[in-house]
Amino acid sequence: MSERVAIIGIGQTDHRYIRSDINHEEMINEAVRKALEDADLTIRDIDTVIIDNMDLFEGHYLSDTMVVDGAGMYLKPGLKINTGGTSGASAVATGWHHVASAVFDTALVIGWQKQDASPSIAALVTAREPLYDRDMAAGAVGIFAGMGLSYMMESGCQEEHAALARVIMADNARRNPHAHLRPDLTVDDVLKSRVLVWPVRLLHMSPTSCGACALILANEKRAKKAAKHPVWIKDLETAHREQSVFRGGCVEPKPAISAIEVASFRLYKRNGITKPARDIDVWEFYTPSSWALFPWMELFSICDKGQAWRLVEKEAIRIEGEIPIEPSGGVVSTNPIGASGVIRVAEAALQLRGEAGDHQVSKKAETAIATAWGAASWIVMFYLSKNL
Amino acid sequence: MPDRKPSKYTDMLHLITPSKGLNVLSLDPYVAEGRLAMPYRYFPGPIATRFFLELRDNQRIMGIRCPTCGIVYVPPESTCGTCFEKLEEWVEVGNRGVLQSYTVTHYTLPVHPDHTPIIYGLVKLDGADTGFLHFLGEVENGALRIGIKMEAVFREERVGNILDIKYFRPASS
Amino acid sequence: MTAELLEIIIPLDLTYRWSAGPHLGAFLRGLKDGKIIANRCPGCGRLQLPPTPACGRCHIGMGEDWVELSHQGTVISYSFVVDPMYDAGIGDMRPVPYTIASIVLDGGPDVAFFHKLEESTPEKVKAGMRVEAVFRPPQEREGTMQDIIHFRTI
Amino acid sequence: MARRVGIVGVAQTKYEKKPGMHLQDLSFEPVDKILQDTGLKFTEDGTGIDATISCSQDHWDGWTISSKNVVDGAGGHLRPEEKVAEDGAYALYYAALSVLGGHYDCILVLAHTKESQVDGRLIENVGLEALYSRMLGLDFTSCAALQATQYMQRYGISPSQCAQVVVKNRANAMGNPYAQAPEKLTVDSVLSSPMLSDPIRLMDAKPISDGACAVIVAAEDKVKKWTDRPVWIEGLGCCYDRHYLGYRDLTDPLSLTEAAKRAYGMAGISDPRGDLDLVELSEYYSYQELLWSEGLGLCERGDGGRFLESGATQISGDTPINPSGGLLSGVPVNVAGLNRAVEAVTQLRGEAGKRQVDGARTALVHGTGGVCGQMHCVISLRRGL
Repeated sequence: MSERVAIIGIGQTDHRYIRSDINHEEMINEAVRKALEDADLTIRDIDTVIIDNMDLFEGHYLSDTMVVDGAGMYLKPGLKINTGGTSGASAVATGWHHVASAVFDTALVIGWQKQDASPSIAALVTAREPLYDRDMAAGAVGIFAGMGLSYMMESGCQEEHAALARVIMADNARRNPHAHLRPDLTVDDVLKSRVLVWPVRLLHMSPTSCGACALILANEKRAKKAAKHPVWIKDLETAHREQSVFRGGCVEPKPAISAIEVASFRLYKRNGITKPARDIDVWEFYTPSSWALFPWMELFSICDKGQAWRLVEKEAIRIEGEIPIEPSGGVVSTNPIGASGVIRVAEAALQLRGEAGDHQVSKKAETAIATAWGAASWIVMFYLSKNL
Repeated sequence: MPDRKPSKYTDMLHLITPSKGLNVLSLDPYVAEGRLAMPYRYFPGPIATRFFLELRDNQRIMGIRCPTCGIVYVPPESTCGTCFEKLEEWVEVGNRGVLQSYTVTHYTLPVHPDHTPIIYGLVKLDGADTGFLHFLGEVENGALRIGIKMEAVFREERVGNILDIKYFRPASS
Repeated sequence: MTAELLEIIIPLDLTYRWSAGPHLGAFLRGLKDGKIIANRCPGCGRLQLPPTPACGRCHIGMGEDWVELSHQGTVISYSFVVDPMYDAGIGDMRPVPYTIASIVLDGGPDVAFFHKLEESTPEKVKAGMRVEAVFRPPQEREGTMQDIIHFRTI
Repeated sequence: MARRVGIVGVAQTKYEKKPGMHLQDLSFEPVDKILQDTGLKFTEDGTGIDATISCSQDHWDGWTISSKNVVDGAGGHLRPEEKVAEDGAYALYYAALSVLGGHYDCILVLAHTKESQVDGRLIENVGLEALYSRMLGLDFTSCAALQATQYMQRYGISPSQCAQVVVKNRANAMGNPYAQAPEKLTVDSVLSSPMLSDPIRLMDAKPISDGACAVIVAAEDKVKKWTDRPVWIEGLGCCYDRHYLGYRDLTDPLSLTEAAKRAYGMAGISDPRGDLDLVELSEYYSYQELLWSEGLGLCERGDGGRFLESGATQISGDTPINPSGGLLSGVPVNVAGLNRAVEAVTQLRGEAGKRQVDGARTALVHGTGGVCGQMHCVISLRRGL
């Protein structure tokens, strides 16, 4: 059995549209210092550093090498991970393996993106085949339009329910000082927001943000001496998807089983999670659009097919609800892409520590699922627990 | 100085020449020429901003000292890599220093400035503990040797970036 | 002195010689001849469009079992590209608006083709509509996706 | 370590310019070969490969999420795949740690790069920090030239000693069917090649190359089940130095020494030159083979030139370096570090043909990344009994 791994330090910046006051190394340093403070450790207590970001948004080749001083990596082992939208979560997984291997007692995981450096859509579109669809494709809106369209047709969900989901995310974000977009929204505001591709409106899509998030992982021995209550990463699962069917519109005509179902089935089975809505207290999904929330609630087996919008209508997913989802406000409120995967794990861990402050869920939170989504439906997920 | 608003990427597009798109070079094997051209804008942050403003306005080269290990970094950085200390103690260093290394580059790249020859050097300025990477200029053949004295030459029009220094030349004794 | 806002602006401009390889190359040469070609996996029999070297499910080489698909198909998803956007491939703003769609071509049920639609008034674009590829005249074709102008409603 | 991790199989492409291959063709070739060689499949029940770790770079591929060119052929469909955005040795380093961590028992590691499709010098320019270095137009060669100037002048290393590295490695490559540029050279022919950036000449630098390679690592019990010539990963170490050239002593490969110390500590190597039967290191420029030899503790600081001239590093010497022909014979960036491992395993399995180091039982694999060798990864291997 591998070493058990816990989160003992959490630090993130206030994620904003633009950070003209600092450079990216200073932004990373801000998150790292906060994580060290949180864990009451110094950089010398860190054995290895795992860092991730998506290169072409800031245009730095080997961007990890440029932030060694600010990230505290000098003369330390470490490496950089980049798996697209799931990069942050893949970096946490990499940190987990490093500590689980018993070669390292502690690992610092840093996710960051500074999207004030370039036009983000133009960088995102370079994820497409240059000889096929790169010069026509335009970002991910089409995926979520397809998702929303088919979900409404199959489940009877109406536009108002997705608007309500967005309002709930805004309400949560306003209670999270780190969140980027924190508007005071009503369902009507969302329904009046400009249509990008029906049923997806501007407010349904995530912002481009600048932000960094750092986690400190430790093995059982170190975690038990930690300043704060350790949050255990009990299990993790990754499932990517073949790319060939996701040319262009990222829509698969005969959708085979989704990566979410495959990854969650495996993880649930290994951990005896038979009724996710009961066994998991809080969820931090990575939903770049509020339209993705419904299909994913069902694919993660929180509820049966066609029931997700009803749970949202009953507002069960609120911070005070019985199935709180994305109490941090989620990716639709905050999306520094390289950091978003780490932020999901960080926010879930804050909930299990009971330290989420104003956006702490009301129910007793002992277990959590944090996920990341990227490329075309790649998924990385973690099962976190307050108890060993 | 009024605090200028950050530019939008559309303000930078004049720096990139537009092109048609894919250009098929051969059909079998199929090869087509394509492009990846992005306008990137970086905010220097407080430390580098102060350094650049001193170059621009006072033709002065500033370093920053780490309170723990005492190292004076030129150019300055925000965090001492060795001690992970936040750096705040500014030190003025001279415009002259000792040549630590040099090389003449014999090929040109679109990212090179338009002057030739392209000579790079590392100069440890008097009062600094680190090497300063820049161009060397006004160099006769064979004049460069590690250890000789160099001095900074500033551009007339300075805009607040590393190129406000034109190059380092062998110091007139 | 109030800290003046400085910016370091350094555009990146890389030119790539993209090789299509035998499979994508056959597809692009096919477009020049007015054909839309997929390849069939010897393992699971699925079609891949555009053709790829390897099958994601069988983890084997796809080979060159070419299948020519119809120029007609059914739209399953679409997007209206309206907002101005910069295009790193041309170093300029991309001409907008235009409409893009995922289209299941008759005879190619496994994967959606991707191209522009001629129709762009939202009311007239919906999932399930039938469309047909409009190719450029042969002498104007170069062997790129732009050999197809767009798909028109039929 | 409670658990041991070993290598089940390796595969590589020929290294050359490949205008006829798409990135997907390139990355799938070694995967197809290694699956056939080992007979292993991508499985979920622990009877085959559990996960994939790829290595490539968005800038070199010209793709955001460059592993999208890898996923399909390499078992990424509904399965775990992650991309290490570093030199290929780091992908092997991370895969070995993952197996030791116990979450996976068997991982496919692969790396691909097509250097011939883009002017890599412009990528290297954005591999330098943007505030103080990038606008000077430097690339990795002009920076390496600053390192070479300082190193060679401080320790009296001559250009001909560097040229002898090229002569040695390009000759070794004549025994390596995968090498791009095997050739019988003379010191004079190297010294007369055009100057790129003093003192680095064209032939002192790695040629532009395309290629890919793959390695399968697994936990001890499965290695023993799946191969009768196991190679064990015994030492792992890597390390970052600082980035800005002026903040470092470019003549002291400090981060290489630290990385090697960690790997040697894990593997119980106290006398590298005595304990290691061969070294496959990443020399992007000829002077770097001398500097890295010092960093790896194979000779004293400053003795790299004399160590080379002593003949010890020839295939017939007591510490052969780069019997494969090394990077100077043409291996693309990123693939470089993993190719070192592929060659080392080929040696330890006695399958290196004309370039075989007789009776090799232990080997060192070295990868490096960043400007002037800012970060290094060292892995020590031992042939199973």
